[in-house]
Amino acid sequence: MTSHLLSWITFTPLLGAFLLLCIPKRAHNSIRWIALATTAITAALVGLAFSLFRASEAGFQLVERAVWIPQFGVQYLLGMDGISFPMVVLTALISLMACLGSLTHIRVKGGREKEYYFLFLLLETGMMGTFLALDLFLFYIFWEVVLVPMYFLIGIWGGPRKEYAAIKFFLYTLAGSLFMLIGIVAVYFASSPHTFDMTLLTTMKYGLLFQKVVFLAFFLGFAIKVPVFPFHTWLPDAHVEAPTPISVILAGVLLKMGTYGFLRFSYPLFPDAARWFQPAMGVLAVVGIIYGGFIALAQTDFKKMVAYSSVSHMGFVLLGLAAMNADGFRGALLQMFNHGTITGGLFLLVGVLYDRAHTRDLNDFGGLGAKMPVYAGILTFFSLASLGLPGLSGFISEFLSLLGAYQYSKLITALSAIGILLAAAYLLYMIQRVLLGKLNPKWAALPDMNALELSTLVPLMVFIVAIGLYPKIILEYMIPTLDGLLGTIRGGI
Amino acid sequence: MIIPLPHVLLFSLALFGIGAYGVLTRRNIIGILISIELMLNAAGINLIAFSKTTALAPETGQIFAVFVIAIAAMTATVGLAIVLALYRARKTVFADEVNLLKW
Amino acid sequence: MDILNFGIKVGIYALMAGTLVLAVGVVTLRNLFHSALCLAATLIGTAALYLVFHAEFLAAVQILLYVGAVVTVIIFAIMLTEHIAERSVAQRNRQSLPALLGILVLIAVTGRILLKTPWAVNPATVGARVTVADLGAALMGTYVFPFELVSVILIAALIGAVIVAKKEKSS
Amino acid sequence: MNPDMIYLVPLLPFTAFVVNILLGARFLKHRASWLSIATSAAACAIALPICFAVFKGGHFAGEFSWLPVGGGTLRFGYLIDPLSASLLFMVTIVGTLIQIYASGYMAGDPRYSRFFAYVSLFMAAMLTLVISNNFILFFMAWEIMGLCSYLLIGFYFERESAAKACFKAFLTTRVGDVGFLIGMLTLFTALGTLNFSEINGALAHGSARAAVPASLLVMSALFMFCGTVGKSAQFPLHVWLPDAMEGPTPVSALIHAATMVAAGVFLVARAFVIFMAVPETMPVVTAIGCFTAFMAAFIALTQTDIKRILAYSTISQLGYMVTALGMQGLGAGTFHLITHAFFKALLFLGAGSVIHGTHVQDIRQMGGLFRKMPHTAITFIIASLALAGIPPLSGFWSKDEILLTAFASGNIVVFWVLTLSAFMTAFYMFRLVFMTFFGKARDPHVHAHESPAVMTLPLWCLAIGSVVLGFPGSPFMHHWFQRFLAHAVPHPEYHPSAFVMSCSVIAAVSGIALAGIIYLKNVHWAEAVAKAFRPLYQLSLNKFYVDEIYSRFVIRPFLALGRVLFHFDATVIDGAVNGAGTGSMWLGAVKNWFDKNIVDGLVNFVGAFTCFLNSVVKRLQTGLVQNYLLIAFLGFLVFIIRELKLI
Repeated sequence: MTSHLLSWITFTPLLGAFLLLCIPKRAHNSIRWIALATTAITAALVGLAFSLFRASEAGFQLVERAVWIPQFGVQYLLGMDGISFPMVVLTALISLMACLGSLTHIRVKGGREKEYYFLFLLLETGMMGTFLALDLFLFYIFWEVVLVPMYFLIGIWGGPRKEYAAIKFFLYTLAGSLFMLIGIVAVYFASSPHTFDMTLLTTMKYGLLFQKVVFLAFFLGFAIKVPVFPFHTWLPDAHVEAPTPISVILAGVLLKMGTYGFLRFSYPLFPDAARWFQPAMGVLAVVGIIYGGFIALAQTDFKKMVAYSSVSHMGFVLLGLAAMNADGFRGALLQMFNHGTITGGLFLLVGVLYDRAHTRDLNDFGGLGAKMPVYAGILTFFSLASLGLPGLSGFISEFLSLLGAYQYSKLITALSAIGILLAAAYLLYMIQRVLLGKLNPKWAALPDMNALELSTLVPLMVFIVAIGLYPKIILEYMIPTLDGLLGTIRGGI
Repeated sequence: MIIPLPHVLLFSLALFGIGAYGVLTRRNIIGILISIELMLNAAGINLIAFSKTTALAPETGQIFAVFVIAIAAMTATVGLAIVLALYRARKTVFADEVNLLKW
Repeated sequence: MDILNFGIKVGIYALMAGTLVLAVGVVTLRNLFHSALCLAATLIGTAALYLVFHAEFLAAVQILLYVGAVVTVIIFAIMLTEHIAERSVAQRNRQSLPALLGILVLIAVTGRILLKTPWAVNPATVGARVTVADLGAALMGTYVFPFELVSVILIAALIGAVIVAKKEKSS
Repeated sequence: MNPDMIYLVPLLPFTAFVVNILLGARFLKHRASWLSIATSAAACAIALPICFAVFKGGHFAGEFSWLPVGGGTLRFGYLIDPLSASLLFMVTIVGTLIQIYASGYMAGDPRYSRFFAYVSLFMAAMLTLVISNNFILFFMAWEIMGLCSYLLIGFYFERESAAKACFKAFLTTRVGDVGFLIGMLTLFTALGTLNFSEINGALAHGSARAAVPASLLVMSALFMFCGTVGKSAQFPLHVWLPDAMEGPTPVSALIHAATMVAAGVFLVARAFVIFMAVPETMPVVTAIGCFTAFMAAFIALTQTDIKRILAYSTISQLGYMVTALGMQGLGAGTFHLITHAFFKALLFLGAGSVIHGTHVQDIRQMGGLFRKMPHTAITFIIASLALAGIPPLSGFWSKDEILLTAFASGNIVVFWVLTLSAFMTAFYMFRLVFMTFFGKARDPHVHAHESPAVMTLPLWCLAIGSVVLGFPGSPFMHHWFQRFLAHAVPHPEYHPSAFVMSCSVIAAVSGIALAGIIYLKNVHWAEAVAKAFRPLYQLSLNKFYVDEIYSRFVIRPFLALGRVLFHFDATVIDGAVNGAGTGSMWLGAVKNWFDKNIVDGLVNFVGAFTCFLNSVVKRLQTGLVQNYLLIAFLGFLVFIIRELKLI
């Protein structure tokens, strides 16, 4: 099993999905248990990978290689390094939590559980594959595999405007990935011998103009996924309409695929272009941070507020990437992980409230702190983590991003710091409207959180506190690879 | 043979023609069935006539005439069952009122 | 002898003519009950013709089966549906003229062929007498397969008729 | 004694926090306070020997690796030097006393255990801040204190005013914190370290200092000072502190008087070497501190809420400290910080006792409480005298030190402004005292009673502290405290001046006398003055209109900007996306028309022609079985006629 561990991690959800197809539609309990067990087994396999992964090494580990389409040099090539490892852990964790969250939520939404969990598990395979694939062709396939189940998950189980949101999400992302496909093909033909193999492609050099053009093509694909400022409008719609567990996946994992793409492909393949685009990325990052923050401030819809806060927080990832130094990269990668846990948790909390009150209008709540003390405590916890309270994980990554960015540009950093202020403003404003003040008598009968809901949030909280208090536990897995990447980029000077 | 074979054949031909005319013109399905019986009889007469004159084995024609009678009985029973079913469903026994099978 | 022969011949021709007249009545009478009666008479006429050809067994079968069973069934059916077949209702459809013309052409054409064809009459056959025993041996011997087939078809027809005619469960 | 034991000092209250927040509501209930007090007392017991060791000249430090940054790592640890020892001493004692008091004050509150959980977390954070050896840990603790402040101000969150106040407090201090963060980043960029001793090492000597770009240092010093402005409620970020009085009174005493707000001053003291390295930043500090001291005292003159008066008084006194630090008076500022912590905590606790006894907060409803609440009244008056600066109470010595610093360093304007503020301080404090404890009871509905011993005992303890703590810095002990601090950071010292002392005493006494005349003899001068100087009176009453200015020029524009950007997002950016969609749809429509009319037309023609043929041919399809039979029959006839060549 360990010799093909990464394949197992990638395809265990798919096996579970096919197993689900053999279960009768009405056997709801079996369906739920199989889905849950599959995500749990996948998480356990990731745990096994954790024990095998050697933190101090920079290169790819647990590599699997097989010839797939020899005519085009396409390989089945999986591997894990310090960049993909946190993302795989995050995917397993968030998937497990989202699956737990689905247990009640999808039942409430009224059935079709078999289809739901089938698509859910298919999605997990896609995400795992995206983070593990080292062959550009394979990567593109997994990237697109993610898209389809997501479309259906939003379009079938979503809110009132689900069709619009699903189509928008699909078209947006597809448009981006087409540019990426062009980029991939361009890289293939520019390499000699023609190959899609990442381990070989990074050793090759391309002309600056070629780099710029292809970097831009990749950038469009990734930037839409992140989303970077002008390409972000799919995000609020998709988030608001998607069912809670899918919002969690969307925010927790899918957004990271974009920034992961930057680290995995754009930077090592086109280091010169990356430096050329550095100012632009910095500016986009800071615009995203401030812009997202301001818009989040104006929201009255709880979920939309969290969605726009994602735009702002992902800006910090981009900021760290734009810094192109050790601190920036560490901050960016850590922020990717932390944003997944924190915003995932926030979406789960929105879902908890929505399941009870059937509204997300912030102005409609008030005084829930007295009625639901556990919920209030956990919501405050996640909000504080999101606004970057020291001692919780969000602070570390934002600090590292800012520290990195400061060495690149003082102005950009100072402006980004306004984003921290805005985060505090919109999150506390939310808390004030939801938890504090007089209790709206409408909500006098709301029950507090149950054990299942707690079980989806407590593991995330453990990660948040652990990383917040002692970030080395996860940073030491990232640092060798990131330093190696930095060496690659600098080597091009 | 007391009378020449062609005369018998002409008789059966006439009987067949009369039956065919009935099949083509009777509105009542039972009438059509009756006419079919006539046509089958004509066939039986032919068989007998040939078995008495031109056949190599004299009993062949008679045996097939027996078969024809059996078939005729079946035709009558099944046909009449259909008529009854039709009558129950459509309250009619007229063939030209059963025209669902058209454009 | 000639006179006797002549007389028999005249009788046979008269029988054939009468049978034809009755047959015409079968297809033209307005009252279906009458035409059924005519059919019975026609069938008896045919049976008589069978006797002329020395097919006594067949004549008996004709009368027993046809006249006794089939015609009875037909009369039952007529009675069950009678109030439809009223006098006032037209009993013939609008294609009687083309049908008549067509049939006359058929008779003319086929009759001409019949008359022109040099029939090879087998004298041995003409002289042979077929007994009921011969028929039974042939049925159980040479023709056992068609015989069994017919019996199966008869059973199928019987079951089919019952199913088709059976009253549907009130739906 | 192992100095690493110092880690336990913040860890013990933190344990209390964890236990209380998880188990308190269900299992501990009213026993929650015991745990908090016990851990706090234990921290005190561990900290005090270490403090005394430092007072005798000791110096402790220790650290461990925490966060990998750049090429190296950030190391966390503790640093117990004279500065932190002084604060450690003050925080553990005052904190423990206030918690004892709170166990009585909060008795019967439905969220009793939650209160003590928050207070324990605060204690843990404050103690971490005090003993931390670098700016990152300092900042983390600083932010967690802000969180505790937020949670405790909003403790009675069912009240709209409390909900608004905690939001305002957190956000306002956060503005300063962002500045602090940027300052820290700048400092790290300039020096490559955030460790206090390493910063001292880098900046203490001229040669090393010359290697560091001065512009970065100026930037870092000023940005860090933003943190102080926010946390210590200096102008223009002082607006949150008066509103913070929505919290329970022990919290006001602990967080918003004695410790957390003093952390801002402590930050300047910690970063003193940086300010000293770039002295051009000092006037900014002085100006802000001095203006705050004056403005807050001026506002306090007209306030009527007992806690708000004390809040403005706190702002004013913090202004004194900041001013002192701005004039390089590290000793004076820190000295005032310590003494102020004791008597201001005492004042708040006394006010809490009054509120607890009377259930009102407006001093116009009080009066004649001296008889009914003697312990509270006596300790309150002691603290007021200390604050007003009456010798030989502690406040006199520390305030005198600040005035001396101003006078001797040549900042004459500052000196006179501060003296005027001292006069106003004495006046508003005794206005408060006289209206509350003397005269006749003004509101017959108020039935006052003395608070229980668990509350009055801490009052007396703090009163003793308020009396005696001035002596270590007084000439009687040869300014031991100032010299003690000078061990850590060298800074100028001045000889005592009789002129300064007499000015200070005259200001205090005249302020008290004026208050006595107006509020004991009921002379209606106050109204006359208010009428004569109406604009000034309005200015004071409306707190310099700072809140209104913020509301109009900061908050509303921000919210409006948010809405405008949201609109922009929905119409322009999303509109562009939807426009692209609509464009393709339009293109689709054109193509659709072509398809429908040209391409489809051809297809449709074929179809229509077929239909036409059909309409002709279909007539054969009568559905009449006899019809078909006839046709078949006729066809058969034709066939045989043709086949037999009959025609």
